[in-house]
Amino acid sequence: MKVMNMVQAINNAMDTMLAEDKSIVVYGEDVGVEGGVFRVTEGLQGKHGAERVFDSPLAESAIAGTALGMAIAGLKPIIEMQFDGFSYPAFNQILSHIARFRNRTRGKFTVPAVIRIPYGGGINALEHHSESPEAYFGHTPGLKVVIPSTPYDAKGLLIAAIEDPDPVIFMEPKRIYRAIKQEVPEEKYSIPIGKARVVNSGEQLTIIAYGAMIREAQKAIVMAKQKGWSVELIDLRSIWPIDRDTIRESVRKTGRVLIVTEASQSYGPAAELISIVNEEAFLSLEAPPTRLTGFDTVIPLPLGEKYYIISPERIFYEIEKLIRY
Amino acid sequence: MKVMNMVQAINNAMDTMLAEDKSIVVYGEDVGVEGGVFRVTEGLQGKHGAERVFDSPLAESAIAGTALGMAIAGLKPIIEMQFDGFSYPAFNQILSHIARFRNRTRGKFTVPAVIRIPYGGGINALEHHSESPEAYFGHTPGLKVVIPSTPYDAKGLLIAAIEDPDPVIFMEPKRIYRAIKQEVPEEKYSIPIGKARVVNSGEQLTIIAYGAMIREAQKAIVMAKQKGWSVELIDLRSIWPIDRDTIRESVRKTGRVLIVTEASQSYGPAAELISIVNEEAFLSLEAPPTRLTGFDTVIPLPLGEKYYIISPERIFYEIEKLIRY
Amino acid sequence: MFNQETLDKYSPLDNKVYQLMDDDGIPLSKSWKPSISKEQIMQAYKDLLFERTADFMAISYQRQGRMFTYPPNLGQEAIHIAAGMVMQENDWLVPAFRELGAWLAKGVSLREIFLYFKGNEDGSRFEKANRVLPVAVPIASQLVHAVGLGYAMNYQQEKAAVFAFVGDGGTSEGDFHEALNFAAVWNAPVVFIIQNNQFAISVPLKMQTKSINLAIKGIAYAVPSIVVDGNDLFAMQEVLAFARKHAIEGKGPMLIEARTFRMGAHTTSDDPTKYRTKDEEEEWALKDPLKRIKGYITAKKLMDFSGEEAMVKEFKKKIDLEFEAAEKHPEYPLDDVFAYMYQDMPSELKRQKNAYENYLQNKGGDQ
Amino acid sequence: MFNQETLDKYSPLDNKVYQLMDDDGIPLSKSWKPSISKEQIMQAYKDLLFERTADFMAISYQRQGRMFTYPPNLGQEAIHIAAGMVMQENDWLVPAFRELGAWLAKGVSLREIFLYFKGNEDGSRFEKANRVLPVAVPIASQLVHAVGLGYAMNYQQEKAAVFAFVGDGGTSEGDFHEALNFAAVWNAPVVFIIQNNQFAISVPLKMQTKSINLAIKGIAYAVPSIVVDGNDLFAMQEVLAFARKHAIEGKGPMLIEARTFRMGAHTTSDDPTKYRTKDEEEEWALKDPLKRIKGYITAKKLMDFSGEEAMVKEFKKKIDLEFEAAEKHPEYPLDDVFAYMYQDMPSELKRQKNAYENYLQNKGGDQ
Ligand SMILES: Cc1ncc(C[n+]2csc(CCOP(=O)(O)OP(=O)(O)O)c2C)c(N)n1
Ligand SMILES: Cc1ncc(C[n+]2csc(CCOP(=O)(O)OP(=O)(O)O)c2C)c(N)n1
Ligand SMILES: [Mg+2]
Ligand SMILES: [Mg+2]
Repeated sequence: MKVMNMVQAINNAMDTMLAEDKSIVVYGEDVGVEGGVFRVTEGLQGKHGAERVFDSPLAESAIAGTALGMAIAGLKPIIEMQFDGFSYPAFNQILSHIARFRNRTRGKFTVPAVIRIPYGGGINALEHHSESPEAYFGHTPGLKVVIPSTPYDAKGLLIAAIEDPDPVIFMEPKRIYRAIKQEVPEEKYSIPIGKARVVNSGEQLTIIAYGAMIREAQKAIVMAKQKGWSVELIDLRSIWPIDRDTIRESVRKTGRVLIVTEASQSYGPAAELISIVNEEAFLSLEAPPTRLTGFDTVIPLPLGEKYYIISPERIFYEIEKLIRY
Repeated sequence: MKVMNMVQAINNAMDTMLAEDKSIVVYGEDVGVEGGVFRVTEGLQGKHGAERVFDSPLAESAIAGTALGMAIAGLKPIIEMQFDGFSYPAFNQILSHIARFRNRTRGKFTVPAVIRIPYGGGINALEHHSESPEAYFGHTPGLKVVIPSTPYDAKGLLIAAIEDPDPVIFMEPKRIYRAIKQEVPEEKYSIPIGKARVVNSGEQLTIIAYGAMIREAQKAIVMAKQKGWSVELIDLRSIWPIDRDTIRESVRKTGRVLIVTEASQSYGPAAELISIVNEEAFLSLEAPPTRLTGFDTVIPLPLGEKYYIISPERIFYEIEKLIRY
Repeated sequence: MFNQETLDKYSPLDNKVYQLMDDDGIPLSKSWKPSISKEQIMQAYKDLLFERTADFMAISYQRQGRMFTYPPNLGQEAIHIAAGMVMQENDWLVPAFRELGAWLAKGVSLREIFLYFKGNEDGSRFEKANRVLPVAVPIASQLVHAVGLGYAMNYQQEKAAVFAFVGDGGTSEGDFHEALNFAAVWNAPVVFIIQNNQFAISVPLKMQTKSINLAIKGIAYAVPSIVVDGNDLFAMQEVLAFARKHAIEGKGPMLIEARTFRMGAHTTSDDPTKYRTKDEEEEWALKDPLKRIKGYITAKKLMDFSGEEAMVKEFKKKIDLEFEAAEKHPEYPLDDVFAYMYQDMPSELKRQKNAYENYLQNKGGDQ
Repeated sequence: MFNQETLDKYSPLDNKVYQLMDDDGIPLSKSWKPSISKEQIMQAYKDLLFERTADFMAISYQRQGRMFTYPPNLGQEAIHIAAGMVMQENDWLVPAFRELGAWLAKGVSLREIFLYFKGNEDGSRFEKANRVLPVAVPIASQLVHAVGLGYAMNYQQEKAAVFAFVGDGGTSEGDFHEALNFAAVWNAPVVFIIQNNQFAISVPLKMQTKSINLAIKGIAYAVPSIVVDGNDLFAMQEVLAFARKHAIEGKGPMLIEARTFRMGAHTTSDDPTKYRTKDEEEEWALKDPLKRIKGYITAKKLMDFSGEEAMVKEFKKKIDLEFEAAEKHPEYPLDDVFAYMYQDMPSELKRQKNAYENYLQNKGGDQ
C-alpha cells in the first residue's frame, strides 16, 4: 500500500471519485491551476479537465450557493472554503439553504454537496486562518459535519461524504495535513459517517476528541500510561451526527470523561459532548465530566497561540485531576 | 408609572437614549419612515430626525459592517436585523470584525454597537422568520448576548447594551413583543448585563430559561405547584456572559435542573448550561441535568410549529420526570 | 420584434424603457406586430385575469384567518404571464416570492401555493411542476442558485435556460453582485429578472440605490441588460423570449429590469399608506397591466369583455376548490418535522422524535 | 491637472487609462506640469525606494524564519506613495493588506508592521498613527467599514475623507457591492481604490470578471470612477488628490482602479511560476513604478542617482533597527490573550485565565 499524508489522501479520494463519477465537480478559490493553497487539489485539473476542476471568482457566498444549484440539477459539487475563517461569508447560503433544501421541498430537491474546509490553529498563520467553527455547523440542522484525524480516515470519510445524499461539511485539520503518514489503499473505500473510532482502549477515563487533538491526546495518554493510568480515547470523526453508542459504552465503563477540543469554550463542541455524557451515563459518573477547550477569546496570532492551543501537557494535567478526583 | 409592552419598552429605551446622546444613530431595513416591521422604532425618526433614525438599503452585511465603521469613528449605532434568519448574511461582519476589533487593535478601536434582532418562533411566520440563533452568537468570543423576557428588563437591558463599551447582540423574543404588559419607568435605568434573575424561588428543581420560554416555564411551575412541587426559575437574561453564581447557588440547593430553550438541541444553548451545571454543582446533582429544547430540525412552518415549540405541558412533563427521578 | 440588433443598439445608460404599448394598450409603433398569435394573446389575458383573481382571493382568505402572510402580486402580473409564456418545460424557474403567474405557468398548483402560505412545507413539493425552485425568503440568495443551475445546464449540455427573479430591494444584497459576476464568468444561461416595483417593503427605490436604473448594474459584469416596461405584456414577452434564446444559444446571461409597481401591500401584514402617496398609486394605476392588455384587445377588436364576469366567477369557483383542497390537506404529522431533514433519518433525530412521542403517550388526560 | 472636467469627460466604458508618463517616465503631454513640487517628487521617489527596500528586507526576514507570512508590495508602490502624499492627518486609511507605503505615510511604524507579521496583535495598535484601521484579512470586508466611517464624517461634519483599499479579486465579494451602493446612497466621502494587480493569488483577472475593467463597476452605483495607471506616481497623485477634494466637498464617493502588477509572490508562501508566465512578468517589469519615476527625475535632471546606494544602505540600517525593535518586543504575556476582548474582563474570561494559570503553577517540573 502507498504511504500518504492527509493532503495526499484527500487528493486521492477526490481523484478516485472524479474518475468514477462524471457528475462530480471540484471548485473554489485557487483550486484549479494552483491546486489549492495547501495543494490538496494538486493535479486534479490536469487530470480531469478545467470544466470539472476549476477556480471560481473570489466570493464564498456564491461558491456555496452555486454548489446548491448544481446539486439540485444533478451534479455533485465538492467546494473548498480556502480557510475556516472564510467560510463565514458563506454562512447564509450554508445555513439557510444548503442545510434545508431537502426539508423545504419535502425531499424533491436535495443537495449532495461536500464543503471542504481546512480548519484549526497551529500553523503560525494570520488572523482568520486558524479558526475552529465546527460548532456553528454542528448546531445547524440539515448538515453532517465530519472531521478526520488520520490520512486513512480522511480518504474513507471524504468518499463517504461525496456519496452521501445530503450536504456534508468536511473539515480538515490543516495542522496535521502533513504531520501523519500512513498506509492508505489506492482503491475506493468508505468509512460510515456517524461512527466514532476507539483509538485507544482503557479503563479509568475516557477522552473524547477529534481532528488535530487526537494526536495530542495520544501523547498525553502515553504520559498517563507511565503513571499506570489506563485511558480510553475516542475519535469522534463525526461532529454531527454524534456516535452516542460509543460514548455511552465507554463512559459507563470508565466513569470519568475528558473532552478536548480546540474550539472556544462557551457554546462550543465540548458542551454538547458533556450533555450527551450526562444523558447517556449520568449514573456511572465518578467525577464531573470535564472539558479542556480553547478560551472564549479570539485565537491569538502566532506568538500568543501557544497559550490557546492545547498541549499534551495540559491534557495530562486534566487527566491527572480527573483520575485523582 | 406607564404600562408598556415589550415593543413600547424597547422603543422607549431608544427614545430615551437618542435624546440623551447625540452619538447614537438607529438604522436598518424599514426602521425609519415605517418604524420597523414590528413598529419597534415607530416615531423615532419623526422625533430625532432622518439623519439619526433611517432606512438603509437592503443588505445586512453592510448594515453590520457600516455600524463598525461608525462606532470606530465615535458614533453609537443601534442597528436592526429585520428577523433572526436575516442576520446570517451579516455573520462575517459580526463574527470576524464587530466581535474582534477591540482585541485586534489592542483596545485602540472599539465597537460600542448594539445589534437588535427579533427572534424565535410562535408567530405563524414564513421560513427564516422564527429562528433562535443565540448559540451562534454565544459561541463567538467578543460579543455579549442579551435576551430580555419582560418589558421592564427589555428597557433596562437595552440601555445597558447601548451604554456598554463593547458590541451587544440584543435579541428580542418577538413572540412576547405584545404579550406582556408591565409598569415601566419612563426615566432612564439600566440592568447590568451578565446578571440572571430569579423569577421564582423554589427548593426541588431549578429551571433555567430565557426569552419567551420564561412565560411558558412559569405556567408549568403553576402546574407543578398544584402537585406540591417547588420549582425555582432562573431567567438567564444574558446568554454571554452567563451568571454562573446564580446557577451554582440554585442547583446546589435544588440538586435537579431542567434547561428549557427553543433553539435546536445539538450544540445549542442548553448544552452550555448543562456543562456549567456540571462544573459548578456536580456533587449536588440528584438527577441528570436535563434539557428540553427545539429539535435538530428546521423549525417547521406554522402548521407544524406546535410540535417544535415548547409548551408548558412539555415542561411540566420534564419537571415530573426529574422530581420523580 | 426584439432582436440582437435591438439589444446592440440599446444601452441602459440612456435610461430608456423598452415599451410597445401605451397606457391604454395602443401600440406605440404602427409597424409593430405582436410576435405571438391571437390565441396566445387571449390566453395571456385570461391567465393574467386568473392570476389577479387568485391573488385577490388569497388576500381574502388571509383576511378570513384561513391563511398566514401572503405577498400580493397586484400590478406585476404581466411580468409573470410573459415569463410563463416563454419558459419551456426544461427551463428552470428560480422565484423570489412574488411571481404567482409564473409558478402557475410552470405547473405549480394553486393548492400547493395556498398550502405553502397556510404554513405547510408540503406546498413546496410541487408535485406536477418540474424545475421550479421553492419560494426564496432570504432576499437575493436565490440568484446564486440560479447560476449553479446554469452551470449544470452547460455542463450537461442541456439547452435550457434559468429564469431567476429578484426585487428592486434585492439588488442591494451582496448575492446579487456575486450571482451576476459568476454568471458572466461562467457564461451561465441565466435570465435575471428584476421586478422593480419601486419599493422594498417601505423603502423607495431612491433610498435603495443612486443609479438611474437597475439594468445599468449589468454593465459591471458585462451582462447585457435592459429596462423593460414590466406592465407591458408584449414588451416583456419579446424581451424574455429573446433572452431565453440568447441563453440557450450559449451567449450567456442577461439582466432585465422589469419596471412595474406593487399596487397592493408588501404582504398582508403591511400598510402602504404609511410610506407612499395616493398620487403615486393613482399614477401607476393608469399603467395597470390588465387594463393595458384589455385596451389592446379592445382596440384590435379581438373580443369583447361581456363574458369576463362569468369567467371570473368560473375562476373563483376553481380557486375556491383549490383552496378547499389545501384546507383538506392531511393534518401535519409529527413525522414530517423529522422525515425530510436527511435521506436516512439519523438516529439522533429518531431519538428526539421518540422522546416527543413518549411525552405524547405519557402525558395522560389531565394536561 | 486632473479636475472635474477631466472626470466629466472620462468614461470607464471607453476603457482608457489615465496616465501621465510613459514607461520611461517621460510625460506623455508636453504641456503637462506636475502639480507637486520638486521637493515632493524627490520625497516621493525616496519613499518609494524606502518602501521597496523595507519590502525586500521583510521578505528576507521571513526567509530567515524571523517572521511569518508576509505579502510583498513590489510593483505596486506608486499607489501607496501617492495615497500617502494625498492623505491628511484627519483622513482615514482603511487598508486591505498590501499597502505598505500608505501605512507608513499615515504614521504606522515599520516596527509595528513587522511585529504584526511576526504574529503579535500589538503590531496593530498603531501607537502614533491616527485613523488607520488594521490589516483586513477577510477580502473586501473592510470596505463597508470605510462607508461607516464616511457616514460618521458627514454626521460629525468633519471635512475628512476615507481611503479604502481592495484588490482586483476583492471586487467579486458581495461586500464590495454593498459598500459601493451604501456609499453612494449615503453620499459618504470614501475614495475606493482597487489595486488591480492582475491576480488574486493564482486567479487571473479574466477569471475574476468578464467586465473590460474594474472602474466600470462604479456605474452600477452612480459612483464616478476611473482607471488610472497605478504605476504612474503622478497620475495616481493627481487622481487621488482630486478624489479627496471631491469627497470632502460633499460630492460623495469615487472609485479608482489603479492598474498595476504584483511583481512578487502573493505572499511569502506562494510560488507564482505555477500560474503565470515569464513574458507577462517581463512585460510588466518595463512599467516598474520606481523605474518610471526615476526616468522622470533623470529626464528633468532633478538629481542624479549616485547617492542611491548609500541611501539604500541607510534605509537598510533603519529597517534593521525597526525589525530588531520588533524582535525585542516583550514576550507575549498570557494576559494579552484575554485582556483586550472586552473593556472590562468578564468573570468568565477571568475564570478561564485562572484555570490556565493554575495549570502553569501546578504542572511541576516533570512535564
Ligand atoms: C436577507 C433578507 N433580509 C430581509 C428580509 C425581509 N424582507 C422581506 S421582503 C423585503 C423587501 C424586498 O424588497 P424587494 O426585493 O424590492 O421585493 P418586493 O417585496 O418589492 O417584491 C424584506 C426587507 C428578507 N426576506 N431577507
Ligand atoms: C473572504 C476571504 N476569502 C479568501 C481569502 C484568502 N485570500 C487571501 S488573499 C486572496 C486573494 C486576494 O486577491 P486580491 O483581492 O486581488 O488582492 P491581492 O492579494 O492581489 O493584493 C485570497 C483569496 C481571504 N483572505 N478572505
Ligand atoms: Mg420591490
Ligand atoms: Mg490582486
